[in-house]
Amino acid sequence: MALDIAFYLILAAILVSAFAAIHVRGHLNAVIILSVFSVLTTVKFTFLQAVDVAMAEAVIGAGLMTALFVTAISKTRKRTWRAR
Amino acid sequence: MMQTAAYLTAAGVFAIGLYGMLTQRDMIKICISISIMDSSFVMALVAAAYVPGGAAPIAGFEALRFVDPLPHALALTAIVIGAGILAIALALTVAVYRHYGTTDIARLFIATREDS
Amino acid sequence: MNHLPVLVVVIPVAGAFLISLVDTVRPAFKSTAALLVATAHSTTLVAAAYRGMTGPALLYSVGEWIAPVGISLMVDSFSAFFLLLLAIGHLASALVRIESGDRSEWARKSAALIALFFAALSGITVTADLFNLFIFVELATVCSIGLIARKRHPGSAVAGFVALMAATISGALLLFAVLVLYVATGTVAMPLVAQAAPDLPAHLHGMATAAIIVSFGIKIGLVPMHFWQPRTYHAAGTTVAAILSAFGLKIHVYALLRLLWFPLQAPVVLPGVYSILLVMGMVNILTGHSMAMIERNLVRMLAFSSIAHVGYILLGVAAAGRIGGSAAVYAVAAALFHTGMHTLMKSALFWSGHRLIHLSRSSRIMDLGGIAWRAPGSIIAFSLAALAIIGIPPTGGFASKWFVAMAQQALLPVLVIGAGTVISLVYYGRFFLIATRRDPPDSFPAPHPLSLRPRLQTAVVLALAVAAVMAGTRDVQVRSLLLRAAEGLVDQADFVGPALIGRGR
Amino acid sequence: MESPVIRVFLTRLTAGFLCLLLSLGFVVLLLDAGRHRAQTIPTQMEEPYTARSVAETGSINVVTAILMDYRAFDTLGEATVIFASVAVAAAILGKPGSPSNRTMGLLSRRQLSALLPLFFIFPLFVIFHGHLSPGGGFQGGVSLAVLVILIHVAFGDRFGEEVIPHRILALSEYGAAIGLVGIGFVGIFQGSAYLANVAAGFPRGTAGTLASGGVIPLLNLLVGMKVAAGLSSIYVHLAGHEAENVPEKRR
Repeated sequence: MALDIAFYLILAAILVSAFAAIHVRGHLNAVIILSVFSVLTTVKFTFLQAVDVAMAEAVIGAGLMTALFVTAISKTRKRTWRAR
Repeated sequence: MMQTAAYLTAAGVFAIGLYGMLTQRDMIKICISISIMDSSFVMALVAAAYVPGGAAPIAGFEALRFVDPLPHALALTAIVIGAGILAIALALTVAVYRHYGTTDIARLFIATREDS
Repeated sequence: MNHLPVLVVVIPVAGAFLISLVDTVRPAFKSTAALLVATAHSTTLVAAAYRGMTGPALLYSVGEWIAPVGISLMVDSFSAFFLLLLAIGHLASALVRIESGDRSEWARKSAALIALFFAALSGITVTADLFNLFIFVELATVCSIGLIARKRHPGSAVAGFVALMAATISGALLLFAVLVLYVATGTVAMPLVAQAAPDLPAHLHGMATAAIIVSFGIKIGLVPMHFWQPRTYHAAGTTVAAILSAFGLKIHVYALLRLLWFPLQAPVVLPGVYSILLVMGMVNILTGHSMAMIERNLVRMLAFSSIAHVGYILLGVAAAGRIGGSAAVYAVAAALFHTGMHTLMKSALFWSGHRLIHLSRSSRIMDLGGIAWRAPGSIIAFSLAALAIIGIPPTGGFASKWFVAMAQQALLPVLVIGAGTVISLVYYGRFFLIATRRDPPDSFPAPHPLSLRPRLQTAVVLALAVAAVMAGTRDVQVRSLLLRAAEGLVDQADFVGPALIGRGR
Repeated sequence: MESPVIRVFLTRLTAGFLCLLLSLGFVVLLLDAGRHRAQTIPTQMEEPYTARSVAETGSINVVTAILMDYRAFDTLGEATVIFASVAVAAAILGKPGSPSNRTMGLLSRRQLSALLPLFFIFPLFVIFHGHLSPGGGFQGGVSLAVLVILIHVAFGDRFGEEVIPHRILALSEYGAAIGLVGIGFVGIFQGSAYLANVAAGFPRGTAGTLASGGVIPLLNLLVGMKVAAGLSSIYVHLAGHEAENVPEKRR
């Protein structure tokens, strides 16, 4: 039963983090929230017995996509840090 | 019950992603929305596969029932395809910023109208 | 087992990998490799189409796993017709795209991307599995975005992004339809879904159909969803726009028809959908032609004309769905005839337009004044194709429009077709008059330094245009081919039968 | 009366409402579809795969059996999508330019260089045990790509370019892709179908051991290599993209 409650809490957290990822100000914040969203999704998938999908979501959503997003964001900002 | 809740979450996530894609003007934010929308379909596939009391589809487990493995395979494929498309979207964003110095899609429409 | 159905997909995929490898190791041989791959693929396509046209439907189980667990591929006479179009397309676009000396990253990748694009289109045509169809649709999307968004042209990245957004929504709807059908029937194999489709609850069936129509409607430019197409074609440039419009669009039309008739069983279960398609077809014709008339840019004009001609195809299809029975075969044959004709005409128009635009370095119609005297071969091809696409009597374009009009039961669609013909006469005629103006401006700008091979290109374009014209006079030979293809769509026994035999395993 | 703020707010409200309505419709449809299936198909028939995959393919992980054997053609298509998106990203962004030399701090670099060999154990395990435990070529390949990105981020792009040159990445991607397509032809030459596994004479082995599942481990390895090389070269293109000619005024 406690497991069920945890599952529903995670579902709520997924919705909240998805909403926040779109509405939060600042690109980097949004991407960090997006990776939190991915991690929560991973946990949800393990609850639903989808272990392979959970692993893929963890690696792609939280790992690879975050890296690509951060790189893209660093390329689309005005050159403050690039003055090397 | 768990399945219904999972479907509802997937639908909510899909609504948020679609809403973001339609209303955001910033290309990075649109990319984020696309990513969220993609994962909503993965969630729906996984929810469709769920069987109450089913075990993960690994034949080594001793269980009476297993969850349906086919949607898991489809979901994996969908995740990877989504990642590929998202990478292209990011590449396009970076290329656009290089030429126009902005990632605001409404401004870009105005800027590219002069070309035609 | 006959391996042609899978070779049709695998050969260009392997070819694309090989082209990339050759390009990295020995860049000089890239064009040769691309041409070889195109020739091999076209040969395979023609062989598969021949088998599909003459014999019973070819069924192929990848990995020897039959329908419920594995993926089946199928070639019947209907898909054989589209395989023929693809055979023309891959060879012609490889010939047109032989370049001299462009070393940019886009030019390096485009040969592999074109091969992959045609691989994806062949995959869409042969697959008999819903999820596999989704994968190939996405592959086609990725390749087309790569072809659109080239580096030289800054606006094209924006157009590519818009196309990507449209494609995302379209892909989401297709995936949703596949998901609903899977949850409802427990399978993604088309033959088994087709078996279960008549028993589906009406609202499930209707919503899955609607999702599929909207999804492919975005791809083929049904009118409320066409917003991204002219911008995209303009940004893509004429060479790529020809590939997207003449071949990519047709295969998505094929996928829509195949899904409506075969897994969804729409003529039996949901005949009302064809009335909607009829209205959409008429709206497409009127909108496309009138937008093309007020357009001042050659490429965008041709893009809007494509939108209009999707309407003609839909009119034929809608008539087929509404009549049913043996008369439906004639209506589908008319729609297929127009599909084939539009493929020839539009690729000829775009590719001959390429030479004109290349010479004057502008795609505005006003800047093309007097250009005809500098590229006589191209303007002859352009005019021939334009005559066909307007529908002047002896040409193939006239014959196909005539058959589509004959298939209609009501007067209104016929009137719309007539109005469309008049409007297109106006705008193509106007372009012709401007292009052949007697007083060309004193100095054209110097042509773009990176040049395709003009003679080869003109020859290809002339061949396509002459084929489009001649098809009207070779009526008898063409008709038997088209009727055989249309039977493949309407009598699905051909398609369902072999798939169900293997089911017991 | 109508200020633009209110108008924007109302538009967004309508859009949000429509999206919500659409997605709720989706839920209703999916639930109805599930109910329909429960009525028409007996529950025993629901899982064609779980009961037979060990006997037919020798793979304990049923999802891997589906991905790499029953529906291997999907996997080929998916690997091709990755290949195409790498090509597209390269076409859009151009050749990777001069690599930057920004690195992490000295302390984290020291720690990473000690730990990095350990990090490679996980993806390799996932790839080689794809038919035995959760995971497979895709997951392992992506985590390898993430490790390559980590090397680039931690030790600077120049170092990353020296350790794993971009040309090698591209070549190994093409090689793995050609291998993936080529393995399919073994089935044809053995008189079976394309991408056939046991039917083409690959040894099934004892289920549960590392060398089982016929061609599945090999496919896992090739897919992993292909995905790792492809995704990390997307990163290299994205990171090496030069942003120098951004116009100053046009924002």
